[in-house]
Amino acid sequence: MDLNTVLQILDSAVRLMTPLLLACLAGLYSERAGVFDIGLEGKMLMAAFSAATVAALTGNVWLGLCAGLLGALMLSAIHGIASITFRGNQLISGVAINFLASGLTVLLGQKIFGLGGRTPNLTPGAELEAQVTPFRTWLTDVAGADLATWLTATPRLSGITLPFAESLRPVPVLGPLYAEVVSGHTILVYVAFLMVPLTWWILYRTRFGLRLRAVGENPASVDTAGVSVTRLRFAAVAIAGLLCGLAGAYLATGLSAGFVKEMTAGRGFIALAALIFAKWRPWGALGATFLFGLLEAIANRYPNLDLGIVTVPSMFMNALPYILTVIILAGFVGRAIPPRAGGEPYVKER
Amino acid sequence: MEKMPKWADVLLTPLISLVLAMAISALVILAIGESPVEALTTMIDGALGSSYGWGFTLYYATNFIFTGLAVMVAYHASLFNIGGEGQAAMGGLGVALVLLSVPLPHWALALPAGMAGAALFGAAWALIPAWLQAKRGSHIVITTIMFNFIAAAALNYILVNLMRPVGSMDPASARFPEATHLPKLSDMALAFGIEWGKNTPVNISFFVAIAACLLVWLLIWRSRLGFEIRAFGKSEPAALYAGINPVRITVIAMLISGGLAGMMAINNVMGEAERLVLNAVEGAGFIGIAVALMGRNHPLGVFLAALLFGFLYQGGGELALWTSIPRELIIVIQALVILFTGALDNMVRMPLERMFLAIRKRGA
Amino acid sequence: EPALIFDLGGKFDKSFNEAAFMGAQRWAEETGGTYKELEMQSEAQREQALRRLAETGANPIVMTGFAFGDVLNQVAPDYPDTQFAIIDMVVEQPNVQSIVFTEEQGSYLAGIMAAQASQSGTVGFIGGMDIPLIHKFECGFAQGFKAAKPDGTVLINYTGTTPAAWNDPVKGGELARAQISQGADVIYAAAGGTGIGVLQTAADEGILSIGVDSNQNHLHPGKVLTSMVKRVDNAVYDAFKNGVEPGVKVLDLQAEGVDVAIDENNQQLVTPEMQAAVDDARAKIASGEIAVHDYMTDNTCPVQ
Amino acid sequence: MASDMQTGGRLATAAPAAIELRGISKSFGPVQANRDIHLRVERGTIHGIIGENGAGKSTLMSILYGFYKPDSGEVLVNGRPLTITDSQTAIRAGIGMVFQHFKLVQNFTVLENIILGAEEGRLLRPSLSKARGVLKRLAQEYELNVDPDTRIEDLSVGHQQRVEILKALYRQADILILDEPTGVLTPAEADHLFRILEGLRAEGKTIILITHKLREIMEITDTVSVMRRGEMVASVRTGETSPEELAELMVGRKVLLNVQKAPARPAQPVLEIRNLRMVDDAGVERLRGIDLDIRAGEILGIAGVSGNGQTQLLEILGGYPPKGSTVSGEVRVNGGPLPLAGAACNAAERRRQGLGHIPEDRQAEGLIMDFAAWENVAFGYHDAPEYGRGPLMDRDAIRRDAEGKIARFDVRPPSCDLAARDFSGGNQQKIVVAREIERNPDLLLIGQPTRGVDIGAIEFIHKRIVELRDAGKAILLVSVELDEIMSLSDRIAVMFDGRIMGERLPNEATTGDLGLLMAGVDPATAPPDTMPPAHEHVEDLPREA
Ligand SMILES: Nc1ncnc2c1ncn2[C@@H]1O[C@H](COP(=O)(O)OP(=O)(O)OP(=O)(O)O)[C@@H](O)[C@H]1O
Ligand SMILES: Nc1ncnc2c1ncn2[C@@H]1O[C@H](COP(=O)(O)OP(=O)(O)OP(=O)(O)O)[C@@H](O)[C@H]1O
Ligand SMILES: [Mg+2]
Ligand SMILES: [Mg+2]
Repeated sequence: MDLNTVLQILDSAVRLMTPLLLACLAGLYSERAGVFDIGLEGKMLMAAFSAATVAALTGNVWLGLCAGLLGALMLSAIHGIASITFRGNQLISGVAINFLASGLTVLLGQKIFGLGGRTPNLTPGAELEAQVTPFRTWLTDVAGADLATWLTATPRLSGITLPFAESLRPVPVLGPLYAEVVSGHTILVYVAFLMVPLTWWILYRTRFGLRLRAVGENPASVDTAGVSVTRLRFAAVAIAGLLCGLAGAYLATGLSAGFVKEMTAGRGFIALAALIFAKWRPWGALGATFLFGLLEAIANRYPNLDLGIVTVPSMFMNALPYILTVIILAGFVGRAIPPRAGGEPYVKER
Repeated sequence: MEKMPKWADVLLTPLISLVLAMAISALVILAIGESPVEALTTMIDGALGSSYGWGFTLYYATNFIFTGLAVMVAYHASLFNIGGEGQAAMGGLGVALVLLSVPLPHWALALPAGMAGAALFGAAWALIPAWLQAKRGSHIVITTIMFNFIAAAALNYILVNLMRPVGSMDPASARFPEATHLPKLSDMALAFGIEWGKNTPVNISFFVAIAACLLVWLLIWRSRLGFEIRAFGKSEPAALYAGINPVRITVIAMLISGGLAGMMAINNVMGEAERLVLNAVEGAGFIGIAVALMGRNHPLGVFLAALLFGFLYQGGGELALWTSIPRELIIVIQALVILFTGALDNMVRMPLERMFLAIRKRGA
Repeated sequence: EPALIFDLGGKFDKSFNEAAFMGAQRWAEETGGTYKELEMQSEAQREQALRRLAETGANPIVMTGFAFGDVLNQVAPDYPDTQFAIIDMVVEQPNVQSIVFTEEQGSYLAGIMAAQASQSGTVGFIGGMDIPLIHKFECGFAQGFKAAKPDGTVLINYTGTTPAAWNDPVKGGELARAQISQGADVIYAAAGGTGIGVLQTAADEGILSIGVDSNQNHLHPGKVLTSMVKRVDNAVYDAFKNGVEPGVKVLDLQAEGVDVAIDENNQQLVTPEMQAAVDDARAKIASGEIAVHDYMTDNTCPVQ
Repeated sequence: MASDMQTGGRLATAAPAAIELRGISKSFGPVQANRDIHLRVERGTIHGIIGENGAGKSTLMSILYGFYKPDSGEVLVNGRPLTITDSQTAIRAGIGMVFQHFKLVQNFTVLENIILGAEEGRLLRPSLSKARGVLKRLAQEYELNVDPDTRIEDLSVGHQQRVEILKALYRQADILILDEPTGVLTPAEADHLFRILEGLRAEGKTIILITHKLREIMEITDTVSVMRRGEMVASVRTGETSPEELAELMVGRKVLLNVQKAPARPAQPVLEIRNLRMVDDAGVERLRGIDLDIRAGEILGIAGVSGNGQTQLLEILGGYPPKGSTVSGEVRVNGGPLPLAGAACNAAERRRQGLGHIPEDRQAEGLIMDFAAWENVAFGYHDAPEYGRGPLMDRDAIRRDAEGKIARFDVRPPSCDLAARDFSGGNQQKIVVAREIERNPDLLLIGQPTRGVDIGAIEFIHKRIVELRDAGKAILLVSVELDEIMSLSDRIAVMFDGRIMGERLPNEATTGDLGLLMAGVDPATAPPDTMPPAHEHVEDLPREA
């Protein structure tokens, strides 16, 4: 395996881990506040759909991103109302959200675009043009042709080449590493990675973080300190929604160009697994999702591993990340202790 | 000293929740430009309006009873088994292996043999996560999720490369021998001279599922083992104090859980398809989670919730089949039913409780 | 009134169900007739759907997908007056027409085009769910490619082992990138919705892709080398229009059941030499001079 | 009589009271926890509140602290009416509360717990450093030493309570409510606490103290109120009443405050422990060679500050040594060896060998809180043949048995179907005691039998323990209540740092003597001037495991 291959695998791992990382951090906020969230998958899916839809209708990915955040927030609100306000079962609520997203996205997508739940391709072309035109015409009337064209010309996120990426390339190992692996991703990848130290800082260095962690461990301690448990938990659930929104928007407008039904393909559950793996810690989340991304990238790269005597069939290479996860968990990661008040609605008077 | 009468909690709350869910569903149907009345009548008619509809409703319900019970048993030991999907798939493999390798002359022999194969394979697939949780502290939620993926890959490999008859396009096993086909309920009804549910897949497994409900109820609420499972599920330190072995209970509970999930295969694989196809479980393992939670982890509740989901499945299928309403609408309706009856039930219960309390106060 | 039943993927699967739907639509538009169409939710509904349609008097009843084979075998004898047509599977019943396509032949032509278009000598194949039917595409493609470039390499990936593998454009894109990094400059995607991601990534990365089932050339004009079209639409249209005659109907290259699509979107990509090579192969396949091996017959592929 | 006291004893002064409650009522669903409560607490006094389990004391104080909302009634603080909507308003009004069940975040440090909810700004650092300073000052001022950077889960209960008090003081509480603070403290710790409270009173702060221990009421309070079944039955000056009178007010009948027992008649040895050692999963030796004998018909009391190995001793004897520990030595019961490891070492096996066990923590170990009372009566004995044959349990048999036990032990309410969590602490304990004692074990292990239990129930439980002894059974009693040890035991062993420091007979032991042993000093060998006062030594003791 030469350096180039390694770099390409790493590069792929970075892309694959980004939605997992964002979703994992989303789960982290929510669960650290004591609200279990198995609805990550659904929120991501809803975000992917709304982001792609609005991007397709406006030709503007930033509006799409906002819509993605909103879409996920809406489901977060449902989760919050069910599990915080009405002290419902958080697991059921999560399951319901997954179903809801799975059905609504296709239903709405079919209603809006008639493409069987798919959104138009977010690349310049006749399909997209047809959708954007009404908005552009309207914008032209409102804001003039130039602005309208400019505003409707970025239907999807593009990669960002970081400064000096090319000029540093000749530096051995680090240069290509920087240029290949670090540079060239869409903004949301960098946002995701920045979220890790930011989350750490929020959790361990701010008042909000202290209260958030406390409410997930012992909500009564927060309540008796005169801080509203409900508000804290809602805040956490909302943050989870926003992060899922980013994750979904990244899937639909960053990694691919448009929405396809069920496109999250179980990533929400993998993120959940990563969260437990990470023992509900931000840096752990980075490590765990990187591991998942890396394993998948490796399996992608070596679909049929030839071991000389036998060739490992592709089905097993596909399952390899999951098998390895089980082995690693069993061998190296001790018992993961979830936040103590997790999953339990806070009931003070019965 | 309850806040409201038990009947209100058990009947009124879910009913009102269900009505709310249906009301919202109606709004969704309106929003996509279809007629809610037509949709509802199609669903009810299609699922409950004829013995034919019932035949399907009960068939799906049978699947959900098994997976629901599976989730439920594990839940009582405070183990969240998300692996019903994989365990049920493996159960299918067990059934197929038994029926294709042992020549069984009659269904009455094939049924117990198939059940054993299904339960054995399902349980085996749950054993590793259970053991890892008990001994190594691996979180059961992760391992069972992973085992779902691994089961899918393994089955894919086995069906495509080992069990598929040569020349067949279909990644599926050969058909099971004629003698092992389970009697359908329609045949059984016919034996009594009743024309019921012709050509519906519901079969004798439905009764096995009901028996499983009873047995699980006996197990959890009447047996010493069930007592231990529940006690362990509520408090591990207390279990130790009482001499209950955590490893033993974890493993046993998961074996039972996996076995129940695996038993679903006698319905869908042995009773309906009569061969093992790819992705035979079709998400029933996940629906089992909703069924168990909505059924409040009680076999009777599981049974009722499974019926409800059977109804939604069949009614929804009819919608998709016979109207222009997209089949995804059913998923939305399912979601709303789960949400309102399962997670938002307090929204209904709290005002009801207040109402009953006020009535009692006035009465007192 | 004819009827059409889609397989579980649903009628908008970006694959053969969608193609079947298009065929039915075309028939409806042209004739002004109406037809029944059914989307199923679960395995158990296959039989239900068939019987109910047969009982309502629909005729002919067309269904897509090999998974119906087993059920149809059971149901067809019960409705001797109803004509059935099944796509992608052979069912031997007196009232059933089995329509099969020689995907290996179409894929063979796609392989030839890929070989012509490839500068690097490495091309890729990305399949959806890892099932024999898709290996049929893969094997035909590899044969065509190797026939033109015996020393070339075909990279092969499958997306997964669950139905989710048909709807994962993100993974499709990532697989394409992995293949590109190994030198592939033409990638053939036979993966339903996942393929959309493959085509997208190929377009983004400036290489060529090959679509499948329906003509996907328009998705990225000038960037999709061709599409291996499988004229399920024609088959459905034909069945609706002319009825069904029992027996096996092989829609091969000659019958225009499969082909590589060339239209205004990829015209400029198809060089005269490429066209010539394709035409040549087409002729040789027709004459039997080239026998493209069908993976399904023995589960092996002569080239690797 | 009660109403006499209420009118006659009502305390009235001209100056505004620190706290005045008027007509407070509160119900939880159908349960009326407080009914029309009036209460006046003068500034700069310590006011005691007593009452049986479930009388409504905690509820009343929680209302004052804004944790619960009252259904009706009025709260006046320093003469001004105050609408307390949440704890924040109460805190701002200068009220601090130490809950019966601490409201601490277990995996936070002391400092983090202190500032939680009282942070200075959005960032933690300034708050933390300020709190560190304040803590240091408070520590000096009130002798409230705790390491600010230790996690709560690593602190002993006594230290956890200090953190709670520090939390209130940090918020500059003027009025401090303590809900059963001494239930979890050793005598030395309790004495220490009372000195702190006296110091606070001297500063003009007002203190409300809920307790079940009349001795404490008599010792430290200025005034005292008695609650019964949600109502305030009396408020009197402490100086003008007596423990007997208070006890009667509280329970509504005469209570025997001292255990009456005949001299023990020890027979053959039942429990023999030789050189019992235990090393925990962290490699620390928790038991360092224990030798003990208990004979049939005697109670051996083990005194000691919690965290000196008593818990581990009970768990090993009970058949469930702490996870990851290694145990060595020899234990015999009725002459037969008791397995200390392996599959045979489990609690179920122990019960078959004639051991009974009343665990230290009834809520975490002794009961399944969500199980009905009748199920809890079978808990641990669910394998017993009289509870059914084969794999199934005979519910009727269990219920009949449970109803009998509940009746004989006066568990209130006498309902089999109520979940354990719905009983008050004292009644929960009665269920456990009934279950274990009525099995007539040859050897009964008892940990903290009366922690948090009201005096009526204590009297009852003590009586039953003595009866068991008189029936010729051996009893191992572990308690941090020195009073309890002294009055129940026939012999007293003191445990310190995993060792038995010494044995005394109750009639010849003094509190001071035992206190020294508990602090790890043998008075027989130590020169008098090196004897440290017990409470100071407490801080260096090994923490609760
Ligand atoms: N949060 C609550 N929800 C419902 N009922 C409660 C709640 N808290 C207390 N109760 C009820 O109110 C009554 C009074 O309880 P409270 O805790 O005030 O008693 P207490 O005097 O503090 O008892 P103890 O001495 O055991 O601490 C109890 O009988 C209990 O049933
Ligand atoms: N959150 C609650 N919900 C319902 N009942 C409660 C709640 N908190 C307390 N109770 C009830 O209040 C009564 C008194 O309980 P409390 O919380 O005062 O402690 P306790 O159980 O008496 O503990 P201890 O034995 O330590 O005093 C019990 O009957 C208990 O069931
Ligand atoms: Mg209390
Ligand atoms: Mg109490």
